[in-house]
Amino acid sequence: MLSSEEWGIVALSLKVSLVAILLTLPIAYGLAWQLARGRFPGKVLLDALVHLPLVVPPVVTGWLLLILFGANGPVGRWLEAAFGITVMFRWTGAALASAIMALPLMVRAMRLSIEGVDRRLEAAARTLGAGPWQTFRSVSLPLSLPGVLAGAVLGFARSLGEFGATITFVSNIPGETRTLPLAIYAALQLPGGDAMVARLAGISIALSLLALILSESLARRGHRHAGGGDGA
Amino acid sequence: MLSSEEWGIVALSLKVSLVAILLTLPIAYGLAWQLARGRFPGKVLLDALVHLPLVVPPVVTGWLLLILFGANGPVGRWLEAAFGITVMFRWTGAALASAIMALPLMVRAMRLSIEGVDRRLEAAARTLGAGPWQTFRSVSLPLSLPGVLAGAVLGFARSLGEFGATITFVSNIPGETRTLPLAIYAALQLPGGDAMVARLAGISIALSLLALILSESLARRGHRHAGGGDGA
Amino acid sequence: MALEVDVRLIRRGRAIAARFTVEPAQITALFGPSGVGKTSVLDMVAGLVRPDAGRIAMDGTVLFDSAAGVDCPPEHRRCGYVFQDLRLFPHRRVRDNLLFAWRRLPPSARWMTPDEAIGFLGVGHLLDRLPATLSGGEAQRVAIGRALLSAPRFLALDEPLSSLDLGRRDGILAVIERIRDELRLPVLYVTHDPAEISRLQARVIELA
Amino acid sequence: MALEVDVRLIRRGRAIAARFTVEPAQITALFGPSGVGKTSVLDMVAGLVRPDAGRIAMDGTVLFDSAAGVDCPPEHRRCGYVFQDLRLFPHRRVRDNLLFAWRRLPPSARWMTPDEAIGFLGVGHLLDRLPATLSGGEAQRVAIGRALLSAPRFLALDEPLSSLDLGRRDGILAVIERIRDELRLPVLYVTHDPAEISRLQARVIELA
Amino acid sequence: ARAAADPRAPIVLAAASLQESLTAVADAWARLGHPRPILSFAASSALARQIDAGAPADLFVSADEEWMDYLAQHNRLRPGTRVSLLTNRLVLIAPAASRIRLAVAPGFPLARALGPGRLAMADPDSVPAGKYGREALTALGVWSRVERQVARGENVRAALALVARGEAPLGIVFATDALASPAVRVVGLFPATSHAPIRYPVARLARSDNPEGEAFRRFLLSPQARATFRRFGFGLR
Ligand SMILES: Nc1ncnc2c1ncn2[C@@H]1O[C@H](COP(=O)(O)OP(=O)(O)OP(=O)(O)O)[C@@H](O)[C@H]1O
Ligand SMILES: Nc1ncnc2c1ncn2[C@@H]1O[C@H](COP(=O)(O)OP(=O)(O)OP(=O)(O)O)[C@@H](O)[C@H]1O
Ligand code: MOO
Ligand SMILES: [Mg+2]
Ligand SMILES: [Mg+2]
Repeated sequence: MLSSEEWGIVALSLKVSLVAILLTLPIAYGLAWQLARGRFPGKVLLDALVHLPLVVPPVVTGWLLLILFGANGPVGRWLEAAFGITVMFRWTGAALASAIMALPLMVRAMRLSIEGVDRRLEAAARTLGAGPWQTFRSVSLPLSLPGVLAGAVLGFARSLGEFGATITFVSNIPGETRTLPLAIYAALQLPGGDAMVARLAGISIALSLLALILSESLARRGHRHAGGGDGA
Repeated sequence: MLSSEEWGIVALSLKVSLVAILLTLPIAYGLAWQLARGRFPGKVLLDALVHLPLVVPPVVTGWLLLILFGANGPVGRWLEAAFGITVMFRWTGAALASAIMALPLMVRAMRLSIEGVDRRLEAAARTLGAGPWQTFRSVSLPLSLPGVLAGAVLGFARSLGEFGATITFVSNIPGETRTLPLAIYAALQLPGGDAMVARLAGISIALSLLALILSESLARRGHRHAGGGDGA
Repeated sequence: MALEVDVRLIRRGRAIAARFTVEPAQITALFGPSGVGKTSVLDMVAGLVRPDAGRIAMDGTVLFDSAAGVDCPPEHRRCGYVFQDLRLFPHRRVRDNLLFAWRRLPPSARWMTPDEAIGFLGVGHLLDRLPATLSGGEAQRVAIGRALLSAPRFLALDEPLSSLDLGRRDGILAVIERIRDELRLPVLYVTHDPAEISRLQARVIELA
Repeated sequence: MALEVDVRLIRRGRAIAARFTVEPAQITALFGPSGVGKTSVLDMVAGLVRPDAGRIAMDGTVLFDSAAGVDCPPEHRRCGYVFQDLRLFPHRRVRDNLLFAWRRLPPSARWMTPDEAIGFLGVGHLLDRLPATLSGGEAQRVAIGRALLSAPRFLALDEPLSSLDLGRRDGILAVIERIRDELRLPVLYVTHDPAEISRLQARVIELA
Repeated sequence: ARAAADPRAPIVLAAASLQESLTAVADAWARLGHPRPILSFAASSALARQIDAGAPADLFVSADEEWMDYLAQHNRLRPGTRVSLLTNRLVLIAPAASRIRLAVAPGFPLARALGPGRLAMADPDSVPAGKYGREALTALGVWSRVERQVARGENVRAALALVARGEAPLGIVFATDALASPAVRVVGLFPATSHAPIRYPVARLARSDNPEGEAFRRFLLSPQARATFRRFGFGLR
């Protein structure tokens, strides 16, 4: 089936995307919550900031990451000095780039679901002795789960396809940052590379199909519980 | 403020994104509806197909568009012969690329909202004499409007930032296909281009901010009506 | 204008079956303990739930017949249904909820004016409100008005007065009686209140 | 264990004001036409709506005092609230709705077992269901059970029996009476039914 | 029908590394009273694929011969119009502030000079600048020692940016790229014998029906245009 090199690329892509999404999930939810419920000055600004990686072309995002997180960038220098962490030219950098590109999609989906949560149910939980945090955990969060799931799927897919920011930020290093899109891109540059492009594109399509089927079956389980949509 | 060349780029970007989103909106809604409500064989496949432009790197999408819609491609040849339409190297091609890249985001957001529509309300409309189409128009569609809006915003933002598929499909032609991201990319290639990059990036950020503020104020108007979230 | 009902349905292993005819100008009360299937019968009559078997006919026209394969969609049954869970359209103001069906009707089909409905329901001060801001009884009155203004050929009222005070109840019952007597419509009525049943001189169908 | 209530609120230009004390082992019925503000008073007592001014105290502890700036959050008021619109958690099965508060309580605070509640409410066969599949009366009984199993220090019941048949009503009223008498809790009760009021020997507070 | 007095601007597709120089040449052409050519810069590969798909353009300037051969095989070029236009050299660069001294010669200690750092270059598998770079390092016998440290840029300018920002201590780019950036310093020039000659061919496309395309192609070969290219560091054929 797959050559060992292709397996390596697939494994790396999955690792990068999974880490990116899992780390971003709570942050995205927090942002979505603030945007849906919060009332604070500068909310529109935060909203714009979250959407930025979507509007600005990926290459520019990669360039900004380079400036910030590079060994000579302010954040990069600090990370290195404080924790000994380097993201530059590392798969962690690829995950960072993917995460930032996926963030706006995740936040939007989650926000949509949070806005759909019936606040009367939260009030009911409070009268039943659940504090704000318990109410969140037992009512608000599960009722907004469809959005979390949709956000995770979108984010994961976006991560799997992320190219511009990654190659600009962490370059294309086989075994370290060469994810599927970067490998496909490289193949596209070869005059006779069409067969390899088709093959690698096929792999990424298969991966996303698997992810989708998985998420759909998760959703089907979750959705029966979410009520609202299930009339008599 | 802006030079006349920059105005031209901004106007082109807006034209491309607006046309892309307006044309895609009904298609995206139809797909979202089918995915949310439909029960047919191959639904997962359709779902995967819709997500494809998200997973596959943009350059590959552009390459596929090139193969299909190029003057030598099957669709391109047919469009040319039947309607005298060429999309290659035209702003219409850029809009097509943007539309396809934005589609998955729009469909997901809309689907999330459609799944949240209380079907008991649709049943109520039916007993009040509204046929399936009228019920859709007066109940289902307005109740899923938050998703339409979120989808349109996401899609528009994604369109404004679209780069990889566009440059691969319709190249970087000033005045015709050179949208903001392509202009930024060109500036990035110039060693002294940082100032111009910053300026153009600033413009695209400002544009997206405007779009966001607009959509938020639209949403605020729409949301008061959408109920659900507004408890006692 | 008689409404003939003969339906059977298995729901969660529980058999729901009913067979009766509501004559014109007659009120038939469905009576029975909670969960016995009263709402399910109304849903079947209105065309929202498909019976496993049976036949429903209004004034000779067959609305549903499992044997003949007839199943008239709800929008053609002209059933004025007040839902137990109200189902007001949350995105439309009270006025638009009330006029939802009325606006679509040809003037000749209408048999009640909005003003009349707004008057006896006492919802004039609520017209610009969204349903989320209504009290329980206010919402119930709007639901009644919406159903009556759809100019139905028969009524299905599912505990329509459950959250209303006695004064209001009286006024609305009087209107229902007038509709029954003047328009000679068949009325299906679900209630747990024997007082309502005797006041309406309803024939009681006991479900079990 | 008396519940002292003195609240004022302007809602949509309508002034809602109430001042009364519910003594332990006493049922106070809030009575008045639809939209007068009964639910709003319960919401204020439960801590869900903030009064414009006033004071609420339970057994000497101040729950709300606009002058002193005290506003105890709802989760600390221990009010067993049966909502007019039920508000069952749609994503949780009946069992989990019933035990929502109960599971969190220290055993010493509990004063009713799930089995007891399930028994007199007759919801044993519904435990694995999701709320969307319940009939109106079934959902209402689950809402009552959920509130009672939260071991409240006082009850706020908003038309809790409106969709129940007389048999069920009787059983549940008996339990409420037992709770009143044995646990000596103050009970705030909203109803439109004079029969319930006299059966419960309730003191009537008429809102207008 | 178009009057001869109303010529259309030709569309020119060109490799990204020609961005500054070709723009200057087009400006000069426009100053002579011709419609200003429409220039579209991208990776040679992307452009070649567009041409293969039927792009309605007039000229193609590629950064290597391979893609031009590819198009010739697919009959996308107008016979007799292909000319090798420019040449370039390959250089080893370091950030302007770097003190690295290194003579580019067979077996030179590139790996030691890099230390733990990365060698920035365009993708050696696909992008022309990278392919030449690998060929040169292989010829000099150091490729196997630095191969694992290569940071592959999407194009040669991306590699340039990595060195200019100090993220990579060394990089390999075209001489013209190094000249364009004040933030880098040329450490050494690769011997012309260490890699195949770097040539930029130009050709008119088979689909081109705009005589201005041919006129501009001829202008590219004129002494005036050649002087401009030379100013940007290109060699001439
Ligand atoms: N969320 C809200 N926003 C604004 N006004 C409200 C809201 N909820 C209720 N009201 C208004 O406040 C007033 C009191 O409502 P409340 O629900 O307390 O009445 P009620 O006495 O419980 O009536 P019912 O017997 O019909 O349930 C009514 O005029 C109602 O329309
Ligand atoms: N959507 C549904 N899915 C599955 N079962 C349902 C659904 N709705 C109702 N049921 C079940 O069908 C039976 C009949 O319900 P129905 O709502 O008709 O009762 P009802 O007589 O109207 O009761 P109530 O007086 O409590 O409203 C009940 O056992 C109920 O749990
Ligand atoms: O095609 Mo290039 O000019 O080596 O990036
Ligand atoms: Mg019922
Ligand atoms: Mg009320």
